[in-house]
Amino acid sequence: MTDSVNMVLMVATVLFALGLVGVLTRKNVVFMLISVEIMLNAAGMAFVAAGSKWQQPDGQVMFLFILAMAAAEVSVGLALVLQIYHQHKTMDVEDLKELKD
Amino acid sequence: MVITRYHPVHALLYLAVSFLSVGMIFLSLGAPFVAALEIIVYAGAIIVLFIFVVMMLNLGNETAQQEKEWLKPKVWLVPSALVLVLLAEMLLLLFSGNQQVMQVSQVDPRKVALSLYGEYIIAVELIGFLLMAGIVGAAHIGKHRKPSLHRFLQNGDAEKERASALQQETIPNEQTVLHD
Amino acid sequence: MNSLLPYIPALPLFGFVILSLFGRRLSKPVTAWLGAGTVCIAALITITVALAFLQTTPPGGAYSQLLWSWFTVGNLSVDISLRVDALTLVFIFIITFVGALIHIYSAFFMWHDRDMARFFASMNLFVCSMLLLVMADNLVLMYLGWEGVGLCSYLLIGFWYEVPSNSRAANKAFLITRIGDTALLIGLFLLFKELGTLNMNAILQEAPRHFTTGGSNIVLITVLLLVGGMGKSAQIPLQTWLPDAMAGPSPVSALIHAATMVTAGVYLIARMHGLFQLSPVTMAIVAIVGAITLLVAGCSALAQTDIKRILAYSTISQIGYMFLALGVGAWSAAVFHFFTHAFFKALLFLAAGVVIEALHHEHNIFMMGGLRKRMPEVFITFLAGAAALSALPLVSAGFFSKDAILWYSWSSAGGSALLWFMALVGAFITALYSTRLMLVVFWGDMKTPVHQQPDRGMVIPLVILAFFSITAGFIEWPHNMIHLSLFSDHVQQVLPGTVMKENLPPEWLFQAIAAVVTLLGVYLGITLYYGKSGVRWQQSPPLAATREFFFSGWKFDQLYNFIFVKPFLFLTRINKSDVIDRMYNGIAQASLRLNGWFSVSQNGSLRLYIVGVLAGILFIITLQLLL
Amino acid sequence: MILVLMIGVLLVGGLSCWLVAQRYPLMGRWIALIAVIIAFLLPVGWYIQHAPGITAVGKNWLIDYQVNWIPAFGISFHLAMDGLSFILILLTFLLGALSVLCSWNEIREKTGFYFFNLLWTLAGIAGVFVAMDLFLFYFFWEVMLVPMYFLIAIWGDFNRRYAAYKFFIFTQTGGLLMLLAILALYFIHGQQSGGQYTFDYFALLNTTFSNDVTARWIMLGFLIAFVIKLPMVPLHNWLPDAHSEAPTAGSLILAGLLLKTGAYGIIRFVLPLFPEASASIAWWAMLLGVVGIVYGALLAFAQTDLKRLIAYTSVSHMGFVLLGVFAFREIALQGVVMQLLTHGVSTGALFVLAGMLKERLHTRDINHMGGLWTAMPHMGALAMVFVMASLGLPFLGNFIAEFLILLGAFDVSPVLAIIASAGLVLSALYSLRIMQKVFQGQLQPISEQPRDLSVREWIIMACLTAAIIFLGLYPQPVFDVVKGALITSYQLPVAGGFN
Repeated sequence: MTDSVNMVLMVATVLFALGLVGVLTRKNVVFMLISVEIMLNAAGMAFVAAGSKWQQPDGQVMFLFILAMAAAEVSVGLALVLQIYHQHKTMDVEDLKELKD
Repeated sequence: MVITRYHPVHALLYLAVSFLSVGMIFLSLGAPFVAALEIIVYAGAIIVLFIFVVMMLNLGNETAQQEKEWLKPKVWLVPSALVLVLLAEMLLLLFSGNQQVMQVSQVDPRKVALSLYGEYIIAVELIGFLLMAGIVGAAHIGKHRKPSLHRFLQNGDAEKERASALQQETIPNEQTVLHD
Repeated sequence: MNSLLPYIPALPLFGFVILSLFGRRLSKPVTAWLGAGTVCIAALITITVALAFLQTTPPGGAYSQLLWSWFTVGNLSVDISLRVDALTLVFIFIITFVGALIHIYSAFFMWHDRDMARFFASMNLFVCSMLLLVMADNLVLMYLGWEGVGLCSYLLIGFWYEVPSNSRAANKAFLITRIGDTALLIGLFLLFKELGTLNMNAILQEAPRHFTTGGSNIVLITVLLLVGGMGKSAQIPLQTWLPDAMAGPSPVSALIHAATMVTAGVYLIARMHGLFQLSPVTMAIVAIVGAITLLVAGCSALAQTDIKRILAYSTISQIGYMFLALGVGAWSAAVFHFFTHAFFKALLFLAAGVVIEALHHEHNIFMMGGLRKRMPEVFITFLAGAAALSALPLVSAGFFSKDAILWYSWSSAGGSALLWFMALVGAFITALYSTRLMLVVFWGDMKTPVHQQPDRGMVIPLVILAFFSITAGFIEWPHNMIHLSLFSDHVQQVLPGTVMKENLPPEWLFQAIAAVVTLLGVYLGITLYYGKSGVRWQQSPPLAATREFFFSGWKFDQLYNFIFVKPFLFLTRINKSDVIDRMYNGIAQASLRLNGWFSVSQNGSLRLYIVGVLAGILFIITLQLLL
Repeated sequence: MILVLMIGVLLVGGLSCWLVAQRYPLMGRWIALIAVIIAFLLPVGWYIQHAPGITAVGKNWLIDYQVNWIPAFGISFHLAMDGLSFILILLTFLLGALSVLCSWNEIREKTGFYFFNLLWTLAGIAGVFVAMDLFLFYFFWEVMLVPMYFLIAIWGDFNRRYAAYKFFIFTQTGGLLMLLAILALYFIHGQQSGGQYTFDYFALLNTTFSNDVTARWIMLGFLIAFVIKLPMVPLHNWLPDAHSEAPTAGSLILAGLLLKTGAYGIIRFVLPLFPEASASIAWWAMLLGVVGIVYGALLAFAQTDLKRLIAYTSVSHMGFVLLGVFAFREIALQGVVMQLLTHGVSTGALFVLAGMLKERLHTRDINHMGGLWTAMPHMGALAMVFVMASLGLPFLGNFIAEFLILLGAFDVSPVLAIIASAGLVLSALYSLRIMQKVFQGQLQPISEQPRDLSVREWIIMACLTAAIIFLGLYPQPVFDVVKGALITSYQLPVAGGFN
């Protein structure tokens, strides 16, 4: 268990990067949400690792917060996905450029 | 694997696997409480939520087909390269620090709970609000409003409907003409 | 007596205020009584003051009355205060007396005009301004009158504003005099800077102590004052407004030419004689300007066909004589010529007004003719006026004053043979065009029928003026004849005497030459214009070209049009929409374009945003790594 | 206290106009009129009571009222009035009352909101004239700006949006520069006095600058804000658009009052706060003033839009103000104050006349007018009075103003004064053009004959005419009242050494 913190951090980094790739490359909103989940997970992992490194509970507290936030985010996000699908019959973000005037 | 699947259900299954392994890592870091939460909330609740949605929207092979079209190298190459650079930089940062060996020790739930309701009490309350708002918001947004569309789209739709109605009217006419 | 002074300008002012406020509600007789009456009463008061003045000269040589302090700022203190000394007395007498006659005449002349109230309001204001001009005891108050006169001339020249050319003429008059006024104003600034006061008496007392004779400052000041005077008195090169000013009704022309506006320049120079004496250069300029003007205007008068334009050019020419006299230092002669000129020029304009009215507003003298029999009163009075204008020896007032000027233009210290010769030629030309005018209008065949005879009320002022045109000269005889010098004695309480040269030829020689030249001019006029001969004479080509040149007033209008008006109009037209505005519009457009560029990035593509965020993170981390 | 009441009446009046007009649209104007008249009577009544004390020597500040506002930042609610403020306040309420009168029938929609904006603008202007705390000053500066923007943007003419934006952007730019300068001054003074941070005018007067460059930059911050308002060429471009597009009352307030705040600011703040710095740029400022005189006159002559023409004459007349202020002579400064008053009255009157013409003929193009004297002799005569005032005829106030300014400036720089005098000839050119094009000539064939003045319009014009003639014939009271207030503005720079 010598280098495990660093190893964990490395894994978290990789996981974050993968999530980012997912967000960037996928067009489907559902897949993007999934990727965001992965990124949040990676962040949480980094927190826990750091917390364990300094033997503080704060890391885990932060993870709890992230967890709660992720739950809220997913619920709202998915509700939005539902509505979008009902209204536009598509999941493609490129078709949803309503912000553009 | 999660991000490369075309089929949403497959992706979700891989996501579950990912969550489980993250949970294992937590356990190995000496955070059993968090590991448990990870598995319960993420692998349990959130995945289920996703699956519900996928089912409700009936995303199946059709979507997979669509995804396959979208996921061309042209599309993902540039972002992936960027992310790769980012990854490299982050790893560089990670390893540029001093590599001292740390003893991983257990942080038990009691400590977490004490800190949670001690110094972070305000944050907890805020998170409570957030969750509350999330629930209400999701319930509100998720309500199945039928035709309340954006006004721009409404017009477009109305026109489309009118047009299709016209078509439907004209076609029988033609047919009758042909019949005659 | 002092307490009577304010009433002289206040009465016409009162008339103006009442007429301009209630003019439309008043009936015509009331309007006429109010308009003419106020000026008549002012004239009576003036005569009272004048008699008192002549009996016992007031202490200090002047009546003065402080009305109120106008403003006191810093070291500048200006009062509204009136002062009447011997010089002013001559002017206010002419202004009110001739002004009153003109007003009486106008009451009948303008009877049928629907804007009679406006007419009388402007006339009263005119008289009031002119009175303020000459009665002011400081230059700022004088400037007030000075500008007021300009305003009234504008109002009256453009009285029949419906005709565009009339309002153009009014604008021209105002603008050209305004140029002179501005020069005058700058002169005042310079005076104030040098002397620290604008009170006339103080200036005249201070000036010799402060300035050295011929110093550059005093030359500059006097030249500026002179330009102011040239503007109002229509001297070259600012003379072009006066012939066009004939657009107003005839009484207005009479008022402008005889009693008021154009003599303002003469008054200014005579009043500021102390300054001019310190600057011989300016005196010479005054004399030369006067001499050139009298010749140029006289030649132009020869060629005109409009009866009023002939008279207008003759006015310019006569004022030229006054300037000449001022320039050679013959102060009292100049004022005396103003005195006589006022009578006969007012007479001529009023008579011309009658003629024009009688002939259905016909202005062209060649369309008149034969009026001698049909309008005898007008003929006789006009004859008296023309005689005075051409200075027929001994029988006319013009002779005495013009003769004095001719004599001084040679004999005074500032005079010279050239000036005398120019003045002599001018006298010849004057006689010539006066004769031409008389013969063409009153002799020959009648070309336009007379459609109405003048009112009694219009003839009476004519007769009075004719009487004075003949007799006004008798109060001042040349030295070598009866040696009666009532006028110059009076005026020389204020004005210095003329400095003479030594070893002069006898004075009678000059008088004889002047008389002969004048008679020659009359004779030539008779030979040329009596009967049909004049018409033939005018047809020859070289003369026709000259005539055309004279007719257009030596092309001054065209010249100014080319030098000033056209470039100015061009300049304003190209810059109508303000160049500087372009600059700001440029800024606005640049920001719009920038907005365009940036708004491309805001296209709602979520993934593009994320890439942006990513790029930002990358940038920051790279920076950190590198540093 | 009377100052607070005065501004308060306007603010409350404005609000109640808005509220009442929701229910009774015609009540708004009565409330507005009454509010302005009360505000007008307050200082007048005060003056009558205290008139003997004012001429007493050495008492420059007639009223002084101060309460703490935000003590933590050294901000106080400090109103004070001296002769200069008093005169300008009187002008403000006179023109304010007239502006209410001339929008009596012109404004037909949203009357409540209109009068609300009008009164708040007036309150802002009055506040600017009496605020002696720089923060408060800035506050009022903005208060007068925003309602004015609405006045132009909502009730303006065809091109109103453009004009309103332009007006707002220009003046706001200046305002922000001023804010920066105020803050800079605040901090410099605070450091000098050892932590006594304050926005109070009288305290800031004691600020000394160790560094000339700093002083000059701060001074420029103030100056630019003020000369944009004034306006000075080449920062004048908002003015023709704003003036010509605004409703009549808006033009009246813009020309008569808003421009005066710029001049007031220069006299009150720039000169006393930065005597050396402003003396060092005096020549350039005078030059720009002269350029403004000539340039404005040239442009005015070229215009065919009547209101635009009058607007450019404002540019020309305000050039005189700049020239006079930076001449640093008592005569010139007195002339400037006079010019502020008379320009407010005469140009305001011309705008009112233009508004009346537009109401009757539905055009502002002078090529479509002509011969109106026949139809409207009274209006023609009044127009003549004010056109003559605008070209500086003696009898009328403008002459005295311009005469004194030029006289003062001549002492400093004869060349500039002479060029400025040429502006008098140019002013005759454009002024007479108004008369010639609008009132003289043949009456255009119009279907209905335009009416002459109504009683309401007579009241407006009679007030203005009386004011301008009074100022022309007996200006001494103004000079006496203002005299004490100006001493600080022209005495310091002389010590500072102006060449």
